[in-house]
Amino acid sequence: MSRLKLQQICKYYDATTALASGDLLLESGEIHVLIGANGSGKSTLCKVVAGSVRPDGGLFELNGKPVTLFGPKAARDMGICLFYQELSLANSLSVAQNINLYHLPTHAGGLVDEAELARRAEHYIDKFRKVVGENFSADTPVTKLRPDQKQLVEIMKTLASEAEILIFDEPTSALDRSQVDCFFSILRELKEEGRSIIFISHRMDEIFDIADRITVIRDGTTVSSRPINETDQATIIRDMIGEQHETAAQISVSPHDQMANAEICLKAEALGGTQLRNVGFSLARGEILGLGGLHGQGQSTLLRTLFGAKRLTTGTLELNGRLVHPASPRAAIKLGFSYVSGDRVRDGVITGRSIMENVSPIHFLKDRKFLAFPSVLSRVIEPALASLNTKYTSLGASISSLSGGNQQKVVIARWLTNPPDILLLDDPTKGIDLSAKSELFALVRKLADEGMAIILYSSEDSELLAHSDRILVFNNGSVSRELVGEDKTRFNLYQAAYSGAK
Amino acid sequence: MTIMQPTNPQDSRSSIIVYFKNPLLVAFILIVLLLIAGETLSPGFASMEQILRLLIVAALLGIVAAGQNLVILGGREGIDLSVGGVVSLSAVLAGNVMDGNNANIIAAILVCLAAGGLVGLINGVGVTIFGIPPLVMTLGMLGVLQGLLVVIRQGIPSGLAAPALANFVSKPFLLNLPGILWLWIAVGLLMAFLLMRTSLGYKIYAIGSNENAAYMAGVPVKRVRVMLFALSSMFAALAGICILGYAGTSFANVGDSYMLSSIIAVVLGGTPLSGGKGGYTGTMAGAFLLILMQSILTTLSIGESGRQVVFGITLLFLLLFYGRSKALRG
Amino acid sequence: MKLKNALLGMAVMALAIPAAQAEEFTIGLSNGWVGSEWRTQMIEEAQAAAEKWKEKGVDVKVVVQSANVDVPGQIAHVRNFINQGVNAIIINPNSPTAFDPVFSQAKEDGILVISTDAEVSSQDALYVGIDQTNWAALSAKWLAETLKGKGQVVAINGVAGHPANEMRIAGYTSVFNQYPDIKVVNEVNANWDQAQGQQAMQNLLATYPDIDGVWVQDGMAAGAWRSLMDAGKAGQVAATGEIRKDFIDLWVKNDFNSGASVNPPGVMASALNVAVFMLQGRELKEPAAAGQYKNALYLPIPFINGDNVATVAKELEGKPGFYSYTSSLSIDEAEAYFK
Amino acid sequence: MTEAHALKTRMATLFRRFPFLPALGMLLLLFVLNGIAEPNSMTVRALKGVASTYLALVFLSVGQTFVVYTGDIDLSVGAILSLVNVSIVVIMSQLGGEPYVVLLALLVGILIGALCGLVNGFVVSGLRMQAIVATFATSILLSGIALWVLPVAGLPAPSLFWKVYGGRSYGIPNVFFFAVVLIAILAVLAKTSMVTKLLAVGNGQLSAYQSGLSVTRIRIYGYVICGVFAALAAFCITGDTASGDPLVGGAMTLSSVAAVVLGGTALSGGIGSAFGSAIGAIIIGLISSLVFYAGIPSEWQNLAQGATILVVLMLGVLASRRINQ
Repeated sequence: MSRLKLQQICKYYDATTALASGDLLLESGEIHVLIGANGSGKSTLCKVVAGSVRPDGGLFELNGKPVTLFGPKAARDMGICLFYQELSLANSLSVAQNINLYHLPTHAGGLVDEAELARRAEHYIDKFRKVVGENFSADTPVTKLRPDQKQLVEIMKTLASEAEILIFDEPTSALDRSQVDCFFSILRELKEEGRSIIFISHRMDEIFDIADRITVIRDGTTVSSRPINETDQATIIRDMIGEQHETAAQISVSPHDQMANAEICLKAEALGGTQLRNVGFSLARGEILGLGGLHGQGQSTLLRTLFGAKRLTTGTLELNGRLVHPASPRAAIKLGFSYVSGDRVRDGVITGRSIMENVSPIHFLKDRKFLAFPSVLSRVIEPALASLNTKYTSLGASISSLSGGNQQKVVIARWLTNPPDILLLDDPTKGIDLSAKSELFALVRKLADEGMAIILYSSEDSELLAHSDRILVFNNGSVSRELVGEDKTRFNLYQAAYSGAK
Repeated sequence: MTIMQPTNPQDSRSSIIVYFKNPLLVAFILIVLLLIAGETLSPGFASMEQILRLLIVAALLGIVAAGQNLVILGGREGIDLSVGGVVSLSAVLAGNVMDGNNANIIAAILVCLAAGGLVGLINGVGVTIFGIPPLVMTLGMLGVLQGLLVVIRQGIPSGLAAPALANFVSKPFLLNLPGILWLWIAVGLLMAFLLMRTSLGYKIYAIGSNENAAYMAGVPVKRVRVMLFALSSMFAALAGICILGYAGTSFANVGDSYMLSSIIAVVLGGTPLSGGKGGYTGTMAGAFLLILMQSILTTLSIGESGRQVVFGITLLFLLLFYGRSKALRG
Repeated sequence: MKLKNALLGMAVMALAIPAAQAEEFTIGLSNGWVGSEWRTQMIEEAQAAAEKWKEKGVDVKVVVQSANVDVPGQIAHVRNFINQGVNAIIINPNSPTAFDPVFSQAKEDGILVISTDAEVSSQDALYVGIDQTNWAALSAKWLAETLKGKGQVVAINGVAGHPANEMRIAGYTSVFNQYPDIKVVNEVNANWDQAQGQQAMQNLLATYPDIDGVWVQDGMAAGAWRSLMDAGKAGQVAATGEIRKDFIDLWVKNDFNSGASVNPPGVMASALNVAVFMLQGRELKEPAAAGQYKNALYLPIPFINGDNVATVAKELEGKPGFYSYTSSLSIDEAEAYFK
Repeated sequence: MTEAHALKTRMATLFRRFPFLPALGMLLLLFVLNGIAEPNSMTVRALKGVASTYLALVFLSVGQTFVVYTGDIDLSVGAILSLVNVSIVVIMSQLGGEPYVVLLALLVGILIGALCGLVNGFVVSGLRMQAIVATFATSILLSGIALWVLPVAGLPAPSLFWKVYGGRSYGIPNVFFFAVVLIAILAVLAKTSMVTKLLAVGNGQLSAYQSGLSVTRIRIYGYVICGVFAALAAFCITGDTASGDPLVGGAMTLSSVAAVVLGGTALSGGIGSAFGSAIGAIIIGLISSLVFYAGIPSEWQNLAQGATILVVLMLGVLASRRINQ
């Protein structure tokens, strides 16, 4: 008898199907990886299990008995706890309060037992003591933590549930290698204790590191479920993308040696700011400059600084031989910069508004348009969307009706209405399915070939190696090594990233 | 995180409900129902003249609500509690400048719009540059405006509306409709054009929906928001001038009742207080709905406590249809 | 303590020095609502009245607290005056009963408390002003007589639950009850807001197209008349009026069939004059014992109707439009109330 | 350099633990200014006056805070206050002023407050209406009921009631005891798990819900606590005014919101302190006294008061932002 059995779970939102037929069998003492392209329904399935999404149909059995959940609280009481991809932390509360939020220890009369609160919190913090980093203690408010620390707190909070079924929806996206290793060793311990774990990640290496079983979901339907030793990467990818996308594998890039004598368009010297130290580089037209290294070493900060969203305190920036100092994204855009973030919800998508409204802002700004007639706008917008192979029903449709990959395409199309000189890509494929990824990189290469200068940061090393002409390896806010030509290997990248890491 | 699927089992059941989720339609249905109810309770209520007179009153509220609508659309808890104060300030200023003389109308309009714009500018700067929550900033501004009114009224003569203004508001102007209704229609067209056919409108919705994404797409978020507050106060000032025409004279507490009713008109019109969606057509319907409701209550002989109880319950009932937040469980 | 000493000192001075020497009193004026010009005028007239005392050799110093406050806020006004050690407090109160405890405190400190415009229940205070019930009764009587005791009447009132409003309702109700053929078909509230009064009238006209009379108070009357004019009924309906110059001018110009009891903003000035005599130690001829709280000294209520409206209009010439027709007890008139 | 840094960190921790410190500073400053402008305003008697006048607003603002913790707002607190005020006065006048009747009336008052809070919580949280408009609607409803209970202001409260409120025990004014009791209640309440949960909901409803908290119920609790405090505020008002008035609370609602902001509580929820709101309420009172004591001419008093409150509100928001950044 399986611990958890899901059959033909479905969930609809108005006209869209989030989940068509989700099946899952979860055993005791198992780490069960759930994988699928973005928008395939993994998260929805997890939320159904954790009670935060109400299914529209299907069978849900816990320990052989059918159950109906009335919310996350009911799920918790039945021993199910979910790590939320978007985190579920109360920012102004302390780490300890967050870890214990569901079961606040109290004295008689409802007063919080501070000592017990701290003791319980320390128990879980201890498990990660070596990797939590600086400025982290039980009474630190969550708002003061770094993204990776927040993610760790969410992990601790999930562990503190001591639930029998633990679900982790992309728990490692902000973590570095050492943090992931620490987390994985804890997961293995939990497995030994007989807990059941569902784990979602887009990182193949992680998946093969931890999984006992892999279930693939495509278009809201479970398509396969195999023990780890009966499958391989190629099989999984085939299952994920279906038959029609046979070619969507990794692209190898021809070396661009001609870059050496190409026209330099951006030159940075001794850039400094919060999380940036003495960064210098030059960028040529038609070049894709990769930023590598462990997560959170200043790559994203550099891109946001160039784009004017973060303050540059020292250093000079020369654009086409002219000193510039972009003080805001608006100023940067006028100078010819553009920026695409992997965090679409925060930086990219204008939530709930139409596709047309999402594509038009840059056109308005650069062409100094005041009037906005849909017929005129669509002449600008449609080609941009078409060049990205974006799938949409109409320009007036809400962007929220699109899948993550298509949403990202819409955001990129925004820039293509008035092509920029420099494209800053800040982990642009985060949470995007494989076929969209390959389309996106093909486009990026095409843009580079047309003369655009591109800086690419990716949290996936293989992407970086495959698609950039040159890689700057970041370490603690500064560039520790530049990898060009034959040096540009996974070995060198790892060596530069890890050896310099503190 | 969802995929499109043209056909699914939900399609057939949802069509009627989708219609009822359209606040504009709900508002119009309610308006018709209320008119029928009014006519039943007191014959003559739904006569053309009475509807016209109610429309005039609704227009006054509607013009104030236009500005309120913009501020609310801009999101980030956008709300303007100072509109009532601006209405009073503008009515009093307009009365003083006009002094019952047609020749001074243009000057009065300019003075009022400038004063309103200035107030809105200060609101906007407080909200954007200093980061004061709009509710707090505009609440504080309301207190300042009330004080300012007392100062302004020291020894300044008159306060009469110019005859042309009074006629414009209440006498038939064109096609048997009073000028104020034409003004309201113009405001409606202007708002529709602004929101749907200009880049500024796109920017307003953008900052209301996802401010950070708008900022990263080069939208001058602060400038737009300051503009919204300035526009809000200017619309309130415009309404103040019209109210002077409606009442014939200016008086200090003329704007008091517009503070919360303008917000309710916006909400009844289907623009949620969270911003980023909705529009002015609904607000126009919402304004009329609110005036209609109050008017029916006035004519009921049930005593003031009864009227308030009925009004409160009706309002709660109407709010059931509008802008309720989504359930936490998806 | 300080105050008692001061009073004692003053008494000694009054005995020792001939009357020509300046007496000195500090009087606190409290007003809890600034929403209408009537209130501003009330304060200004009181201040002017204080100036007049200089000619009589009495130095009356006036301190004013006038702001939009809630009831606790106005109680704080009184406490501030007590702390400052004023000789008398004249208040236009936001509540009839809420000030009982604080007034008794003032009295303990030997401070004279007079309320005006709205009566207070405190036995430690005195009311000097018009009788709001009678004020309403006068205009109701005018309306009933104008209608020859027969017809449909609607009433537009101020804020429901407000004491002055309720007294006025009692006033007109008692009058209309004497005329069996006068029917009050509806009573609505327009919160003393002119625009709301105008809207209310408009709604009433739609519902009761054949009303004969309107009983309406204060600024709302101007609004109601505006609606009557818009509906073309100004000639057919008799309605009570109000006392601002704007309206009086309109009245004269359009020859309204109107009558208005005057609630003069000068009441506070009258109260001030009475207060100074009392501070001088003079005694009232008849102790103030009128009204429901038996502490009122009622002032005469002027009445404006078709006969004298032209005279009133002439008197108001050159005043701002929001200026209310006023009257107050002069110092000599006030003295007539004293032994 | 490091010492300065350590000091800064210590200060930051201090401010985070006691977010009302800036408000407290402002309060002391206002006391000093009032004292300079009018020395008599610093006597025990004058301070008793301040306490008994503003204790009602203090309670009301404290109540409002518990709703604001979750990011909601209650525009009906003034109406609840009025309703409780008239209800208890009517009960006491119907049944006589004996001590047990007074106690009964107080009990009923608390129940009414809690019930009003429940209604608000139900419409805002249960029916998911927008707090600003929904509580405005309930405020109209509740005012209507208050008018029905007591159609006109003026019913006196039994003497026992206001004599206790205005009296002294052991030579110390009773209001000071009430204030101390309030501070004790706030200190205890701040330690309850309920406040942590309210704050968690204020930080993000979805997050709190996903963490397994009963968000709907917690928000309703916030409104109920607020209603109970509004009832306590009504007792203070009844004690200070010794009468019933169906309109007494109307003007106090917005003041309570201002007081909450002055006290360093964010209207967006998730952060703040009820004690700060109590201070904020007194700040509002002291500003209007100061405007008078400073001798500002009457026609300028409103402007001076309005402008000062605006500036102080802005300073309050900026200060609390610095603390929490």
